[in-house]
Amino acid sequence: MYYRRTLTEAQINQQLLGTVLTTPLWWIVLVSLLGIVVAGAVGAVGWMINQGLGVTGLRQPVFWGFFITNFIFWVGISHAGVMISAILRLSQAEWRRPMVRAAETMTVFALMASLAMPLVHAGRPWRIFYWVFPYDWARGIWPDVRSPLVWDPIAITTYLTSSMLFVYTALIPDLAIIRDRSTGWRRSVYGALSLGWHGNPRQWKIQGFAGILLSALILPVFVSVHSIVSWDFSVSLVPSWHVTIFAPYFVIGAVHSGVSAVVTLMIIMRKLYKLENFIWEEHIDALARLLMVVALAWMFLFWLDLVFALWLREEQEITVWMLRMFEPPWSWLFFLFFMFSFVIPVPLWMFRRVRRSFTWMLWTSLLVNFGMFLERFLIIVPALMRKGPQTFTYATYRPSPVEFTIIFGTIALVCFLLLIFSKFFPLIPLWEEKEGQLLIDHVKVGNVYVPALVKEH
Amino acid sequence: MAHEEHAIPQVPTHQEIASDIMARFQNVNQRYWSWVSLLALLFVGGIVGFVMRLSDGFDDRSNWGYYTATLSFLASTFLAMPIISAGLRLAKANWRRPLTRLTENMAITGVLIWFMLIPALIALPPTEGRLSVWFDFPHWMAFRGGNLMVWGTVVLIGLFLLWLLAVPDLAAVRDHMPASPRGKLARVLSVGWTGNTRQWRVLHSGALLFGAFYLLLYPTLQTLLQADFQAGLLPGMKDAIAPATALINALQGAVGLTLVVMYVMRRFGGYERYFGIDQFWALSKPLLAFSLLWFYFWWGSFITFWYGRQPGESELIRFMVLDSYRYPLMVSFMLNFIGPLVALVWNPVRRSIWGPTIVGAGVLVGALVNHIRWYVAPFSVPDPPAGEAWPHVLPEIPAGQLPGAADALIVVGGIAGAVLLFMLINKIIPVVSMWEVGEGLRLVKVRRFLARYAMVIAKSH
Amino acid sequence: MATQTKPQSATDRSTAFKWSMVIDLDRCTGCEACVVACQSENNVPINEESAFIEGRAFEWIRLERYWEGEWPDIKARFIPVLCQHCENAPCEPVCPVYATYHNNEGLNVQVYNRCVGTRYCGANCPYHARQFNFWEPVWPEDLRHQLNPDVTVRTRGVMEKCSMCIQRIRRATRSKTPSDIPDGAFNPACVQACPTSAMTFGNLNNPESKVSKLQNDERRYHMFEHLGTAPTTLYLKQVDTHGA
Amino acid sequence: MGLTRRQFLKWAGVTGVGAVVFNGCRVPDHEIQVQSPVELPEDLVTGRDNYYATVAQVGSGSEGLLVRVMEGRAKKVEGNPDYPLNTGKHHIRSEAMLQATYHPDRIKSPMVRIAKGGPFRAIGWPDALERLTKILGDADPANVLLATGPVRGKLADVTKLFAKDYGAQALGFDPIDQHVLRTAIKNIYDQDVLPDFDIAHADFIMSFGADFLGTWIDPTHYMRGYGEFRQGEDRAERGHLVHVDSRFSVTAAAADEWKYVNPGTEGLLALSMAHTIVTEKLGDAGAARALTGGADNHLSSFSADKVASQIGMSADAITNLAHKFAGTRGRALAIGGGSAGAHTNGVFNLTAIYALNYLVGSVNVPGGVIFNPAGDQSQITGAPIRDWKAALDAMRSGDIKVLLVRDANVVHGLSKQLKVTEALDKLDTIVSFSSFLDETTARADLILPGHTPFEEWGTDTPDVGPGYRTVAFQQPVINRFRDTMAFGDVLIRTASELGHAMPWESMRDAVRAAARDLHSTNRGSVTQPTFEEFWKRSLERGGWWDQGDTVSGTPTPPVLPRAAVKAQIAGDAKVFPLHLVPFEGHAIGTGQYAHLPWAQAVPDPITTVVWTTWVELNPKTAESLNVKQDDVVTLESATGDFISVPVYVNPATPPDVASVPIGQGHEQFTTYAAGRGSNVLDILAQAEDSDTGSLAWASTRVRLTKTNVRVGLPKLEGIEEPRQLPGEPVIVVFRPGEEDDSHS
Ligand SMILES: Nc1nc2c(c(=O)[nH]1)N[C@H]1C(S)=C(S)[C@@H](COP(=O)(O)OP(=O)(O)OC[C@H]3O[C@@H](n4cnc5c(=O)[nH]c(N)nc54)[C@H](O)[C@@H]3O)O[C@H]1N2
Ligand code: SF4
Ligand code: SF4
Ligand code: SF4
Ligand code: SF4
Repeated sequence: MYYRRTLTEAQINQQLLGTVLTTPLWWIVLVSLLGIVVAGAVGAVGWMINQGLGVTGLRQPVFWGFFITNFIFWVGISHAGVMISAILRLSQAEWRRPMVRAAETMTVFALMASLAMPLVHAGRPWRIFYWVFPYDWARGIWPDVRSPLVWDPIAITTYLTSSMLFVYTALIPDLAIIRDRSTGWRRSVYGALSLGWHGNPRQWKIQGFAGILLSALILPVFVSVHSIVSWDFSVSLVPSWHVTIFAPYFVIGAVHSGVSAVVTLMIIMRKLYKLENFIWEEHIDALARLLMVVALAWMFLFWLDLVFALWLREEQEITVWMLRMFEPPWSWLFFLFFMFSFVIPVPLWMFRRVRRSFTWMLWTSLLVNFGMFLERFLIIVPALMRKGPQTFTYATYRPSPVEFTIIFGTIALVCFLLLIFSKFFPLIPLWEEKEGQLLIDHVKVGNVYVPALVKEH
Repeated sequence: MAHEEHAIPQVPTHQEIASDIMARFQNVNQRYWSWVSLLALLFVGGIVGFVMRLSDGFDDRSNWGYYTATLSFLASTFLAMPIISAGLRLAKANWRRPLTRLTENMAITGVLIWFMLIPALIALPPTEGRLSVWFDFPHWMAFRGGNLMVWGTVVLIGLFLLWLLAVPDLAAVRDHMPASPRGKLARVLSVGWTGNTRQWRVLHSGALLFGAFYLLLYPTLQTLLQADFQAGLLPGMKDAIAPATALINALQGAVGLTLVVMYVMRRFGGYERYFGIDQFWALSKPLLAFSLLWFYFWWGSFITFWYGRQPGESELIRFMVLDSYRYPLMVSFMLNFIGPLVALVWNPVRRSIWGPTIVGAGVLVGALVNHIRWYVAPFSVPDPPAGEAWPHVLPEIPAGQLPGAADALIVVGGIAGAVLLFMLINKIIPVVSMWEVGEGLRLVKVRRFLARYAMVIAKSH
Repeated sequence: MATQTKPQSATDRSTAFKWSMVIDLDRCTGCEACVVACQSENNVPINEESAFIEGRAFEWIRLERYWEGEWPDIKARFIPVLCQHCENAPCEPVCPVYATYHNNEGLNVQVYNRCVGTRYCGANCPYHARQFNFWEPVWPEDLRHQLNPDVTVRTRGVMEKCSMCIQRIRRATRSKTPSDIPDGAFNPACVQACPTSAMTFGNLNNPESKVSKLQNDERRYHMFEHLGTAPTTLYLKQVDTHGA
Repeated sequence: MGLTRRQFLKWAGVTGVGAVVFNGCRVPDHEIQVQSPVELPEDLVTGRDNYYATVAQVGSGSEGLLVRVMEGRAKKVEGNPDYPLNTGKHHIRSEAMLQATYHPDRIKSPMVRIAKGGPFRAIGWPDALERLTKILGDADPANVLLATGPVRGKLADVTKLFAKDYGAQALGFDPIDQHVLRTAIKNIYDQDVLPDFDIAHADFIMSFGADFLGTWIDPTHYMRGYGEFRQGEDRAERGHLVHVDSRFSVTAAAADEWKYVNPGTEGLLALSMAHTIVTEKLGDAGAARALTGGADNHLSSFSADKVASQIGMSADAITNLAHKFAGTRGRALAIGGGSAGAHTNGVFNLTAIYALNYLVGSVNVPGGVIFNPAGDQSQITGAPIRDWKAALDAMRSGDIKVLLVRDANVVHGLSKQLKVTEALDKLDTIVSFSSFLDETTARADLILPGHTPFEEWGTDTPDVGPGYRTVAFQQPVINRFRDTMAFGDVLIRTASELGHAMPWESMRDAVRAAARDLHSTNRGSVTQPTFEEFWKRSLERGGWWDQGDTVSGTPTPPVLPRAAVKAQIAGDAKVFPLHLVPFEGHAIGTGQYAHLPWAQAVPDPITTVVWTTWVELNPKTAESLNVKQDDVVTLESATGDFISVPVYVNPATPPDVASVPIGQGHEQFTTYAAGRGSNVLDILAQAEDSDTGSLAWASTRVRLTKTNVRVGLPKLEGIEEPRQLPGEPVIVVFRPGEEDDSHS
């Protein structure tokens, strides 16, 4: 139980700064391997820009494919950060402490990966500024604010900026600790970054306030981001996209995949960085409970989506769903999606043994994200394949090796950046851990000690 | 932490609490009876209104719009109340303890609501040729039977929870006032409760299990309500988010109602000790969240329709948003979204008794208006000529419908009836749970924290 | 939403013209003269065999063939499909850069040098009217001599589609008033080529034009009317007197 | 090697990281140019253009064209609205002719081969002409064969005169010739030129095997009529079309009723209908008497009961058709040709079909068959296969030593079975005047490349005229694009070098001479006081025509045969279960347009397949043979020859038919045609129509064997068989008398 592990501040410093102050061999190997994959993907992007989008599997009418899938996938993952940090912070969930930093950082990197996707997806990415910024002052033509594709960059860059602020604000006390433990140029860099932090009460108060304020401000952004992404679809006329439920459905789905990704990340981190003293079964258990609630809500919305999609009995809507659910290979993907992101993990999580097993949780959380990638894919592609009643133009889509390379590249990129990050900053906030140690207590109820939280009265 | 109190906080004992609650429970005064009589009068008025409607028959469905709106308002506020206690219990929120019973007692209104459902179902056209979640289920009774069953199950689970969670307190009533009729009734209802470990275990797991059931079934009820009574009657209404919006609206209404009831109990019942700032403050947060979600869901559906610009969608926007039901929408927009947002973003407002209460009352009015918009509008859409399928586009946009005298009687009477039932049950089962509050006291300890004292509240798992 | 307006004055361009096409499916034989005429007029890239195998063939106007029935009681039905120049065009509001917009003559216009190639418009066009340059379009050097200098040659990464031969409209209407332009004085390439005269083009704001009169034909219909896109292109139903 | 910045970027692009640096972060340099924001399609300012009228001979069709020319380049082909046959419309093939002119693989100058089989070497025109004169001067004219594609107008005169004066034999070549049709028309109507059909004013059309809306004779002209036949503004009622064919062609698709009959029994069906009409006295009594020689039982062997099973139609259906044809629908018209004439009994079939028009009084009247005046008709038509077999024998025996060839691609257009290349190899010299290196030209020793139609002078007297005298003028709309010379001019020059000068100095001169004749009539569409003005005006109009110059009167019909001539189908039905029905490619024809990308890339209307050869099979047949779409199968005929083609499962193909388009299977003929598909002509049994010796190209049976190869058939339609969704039809059909099923 909680009281098993009480660490001194010195122990906390020592164990959490280990990654920053030393460079193990596995880190170098891993970073190099991931770097190669990323370089491969960058090459693929270059090749694609050089040759044209013909190198993808896209074709009329499947104008959107893997890139947009991947875009939504990463935006989804990015929802973990805020879910864990902001919501759990606001609701004062104690168990958030070891995961906030990693989750927020993952959010930032996932957002970067997702932002890259619409860019490489565009026919003329070098004209991105025409898209995001007003580009022709002489004629006064501005981007068309009616287009969700204009809302997207605004929402995502806002989210990215605020997430980075979020990470940075929470990093300051830890930066000061590193500053105090390093010498030479590192000392000056960390010194500059830590903005003269000395941990006096005024600084703590401002830092705490900033955390709460940012949490509250970021929440609407958090909801808006995936809602806007969902409106890319629902404002269209494409059958099965043009549905009102997409915004909450996407957001909750994003939380599902994002929190699962946090689980995966925590378990891997724990193993790689030997963080057994900080990441406990209880944490994973709490995440799994959260996931169960999220997954149930998500399934409710999915069910509503399906029922109301079919109930108008519109030919085209039914055609799309039939393709999605009953025609191979889509039916296979649908089956996998459904099994992986719901049917297998959720019942398993009902068992305390599973929730508290790092192995089980690693695999189930990975399953969820694999399933959620398929979910996005199945939302996009079959709908475009059966977009309208013109059966004459029905077509299919098979992603090309270039697209696969780029998708794997984004996965490698996020891992790569996380590893690099961990080299310079602790993945678990030291001050959060210390604060947690302070606030924890136990109440004796009958014969057992129940962990308790100090109520700020 | 900003608290300036340096004294050691006092934790009351279980005994203190129990006797205080019991005393209030036993006291049935004049004011109580006058309220009950007034409500009974209004309820009878409602029945008169209902009989007036009955005499017009069911051929013209538009007569039944306000009736259905009342029904759905009750189902969406009173029936959603047990969700608050079940949800908070699942989330192990300790501040819930004083207010769970209040919400559970509301489940008694389910009896009235279920009976009210029957005429509303009769007013619905058969499913043939019309959009319906029952699809082509062969028998025309499908959605009627189905609805009665789902609603009935929800009501029964609510009543069961009400009873189950009241058993220890009923036992206390039994032991306290064995001679009175209420005590005798309590004897029957407390089914030999002695408070042994096994009984407690059954009670706890039963509460969790059936609470979870309620949580799962209630959205189904809202889905049916939206599908059968709203979307199914509106040509072109393809709005998957509607049940979720209705659910949010219901939860919002339930929180609003809880706040208002807590306020009334404080003001007129002397329950200040139980319904304190903690409860108001804590409830104002979900209230704000539900208000934001209310707008978010509404907007999600509006923007989709607006962009779709398909004939069916444009006509519906005109009908429900821009034209016929413009004013009801504006009212509920103000009361269910703008008002709560503007008021509750401020911590001082949230951390007050009056703030959340006023917002909660506004939310209740907004929810009523919203339900009128939601259900009166579709009921005023005429059936297509016999034998023809329902169109996918509104053939014409019906005008907004104002309530007649009978409608007004029904709305007021319906609500009065529900409140009446609540007032009556409060005198059978104490409105504050003695055992749950008492249990909470055991989880609290006072500890020195830094330079002060702090309460430490345990969270078991 | 665009609304139909009548010309206020003969010189007011914004209301003088509203171009429309009417296609009589009962005349069309599926010969595809229109298809090649459009390719030639509008510098539509040559569709190599690979373009068809990849499913990326360019046809601003294409002939769709539908089967009805089984042998021997079988019918093949043809429909020329081009941009419908929807008044309520779903392709327009989704474009982030205004590369596709509605002009004041009722046309859905595509500006190639603005397009960044998001393909959103294409995903949202219910008629599959839009074609995307997945590859850089190439013509052998000699064949470039044939290219129409009035029409931009597109580059890789941009969307294109039927422009209603806007270059012809410009040429024919430049510094002219509507009264100077008799009905049928000029036609888009496809209309001009169509051997059966299945296609008619003209100005809807001229009540005397053929297209205006055909708007009331008993065989009139718009493709996918239920979508509410309000196409300007009108079809006349094919007549089936099967076995009569 | 001077790496430009642009190339550098390309290289950077393929080398990974560099790509992002140069192509991603920075913009490729051609993008740096600031594009004028004012350059909206709205504001485009364009240059000056000119339109020149000319004419194109598209197979048997004749299309008056206006070509838009800017800065000396032909930009667009448009129909000439004045020209009586196509009245402003035009065929894909006319349009695609632009690509012939600017074709990258066009022969760019005269070429000579030093040694047989060696490479070509470019030479100048004086040298080339000198070599030609020498070859012809040295040769015995009797050993020279001048082979051309079908030629009309002044060029035909020049060619014929050249051959006559020089003493060589001239032979026209067309893989599918129209001799059977010409003979039938001669037999039944006593006309030397093909008649016109007044489709626009007919009320009921019965067509046998003639894909007149697709590829037969002059589709653009017929489609002009068809549009009016359906929805003409002055029509009381929509016309009704019945099409009898062994393949589901474009015409079959357009027809109200499509009837499949056993291949080769079309004539039998016509006579059976005639029998019903005559015996039931439904038609013109006088015509009936003439056709039967007055004998009541003359046609009795064709009574519906007797022939129904042979035809593959029920007796009721036959009499029903006869009733409709002779019935109350107004003017009825029978048209026959195509596969109906491509049998060993072709002339019998077509004669019988056209005889039907007599019975309903539709001969030389509005809405019926309209005769064309013979007047200016001058043409070299494709010779029957019988003549070509003889010519090949003569090559082999050494009776022909020199072959002059212009657009007569015998290597591709004659079956492999005739061993054409072997015969050509026996020749001393081959001289080609073609503009492209087709298979025959590739075997030439000397090439004097000709102009394309937009670069040369000529006239056209349409094969099927509009019913009155018509002469079209062909003028160069641009200067020659390559170092070529008009075939006619080469002949005129060479003739004078050889010492028998023609009356004209050039083709232009010849055309002017023809114009002078027309001017002197002082009537018709262009009349001018002076010749120069006449010349200018008629060039502007694209020709001259005289609506007053028509053929009048109705000939007396001949007596019909008493007994049927049966079609001989090659191959035992047990071994070769499928009828092979070849058909002309929609745009590439029998292969003469296969080098034009537009013609190749325009989807076949029925199957939407492009760029290749395929075999159409009924879904049931395909299933029974265990083949699917995209499976490659071999088709083998009784001759033992076979081709490999992918399957297109076509729900409209009759179950015992395999139909294959003609036109692909080129080994040469530019990069666009070479190595594509297969040549179905190679497996046709070389049977002939018994009367004319024309190729009976529809009289072969085949068997089909599945191979293990699958290909992606290039086609426009998507991955599913397009059938309309019941709720949301793309094509709404109006069924008079039924409830309106549109959703408006
Ligand atoms: N150094 C220098 N530069 C100058 C000028 C100068 O005086 N000195 N003058 C400037 C001026 S005023 C001008 S107008 C420009 C002219 O500049 P250009 O437009 O380059 O003119 P040219 O080089 O005379 O001809 C262009 C090409 O057109 C080809 N051509 C000839 N006839 C035809 C035809 O019928 N159709 C087509 N499509 N092509 C044809 C010719 O073979 C030649 O290759 O140069 C400008 N640049
Ligand atoms: S047909 Fe398609 S491209 Fe054309 S205006 Fe309509 S939506 Fe846009
Ligand atoms: S592809 Fe071009 S025109 Fe279409 S939405 Fe994107 S930027 Fe606009
Ligand atoms: S109107 Fe012009 S651009 Fe449009 S399909 Fe016809 S020819 Fe092509
Ligand atoms: S040219 Fe005319 S008849 Fe031919 S396919 Fe096009 S629309 Fe139909």
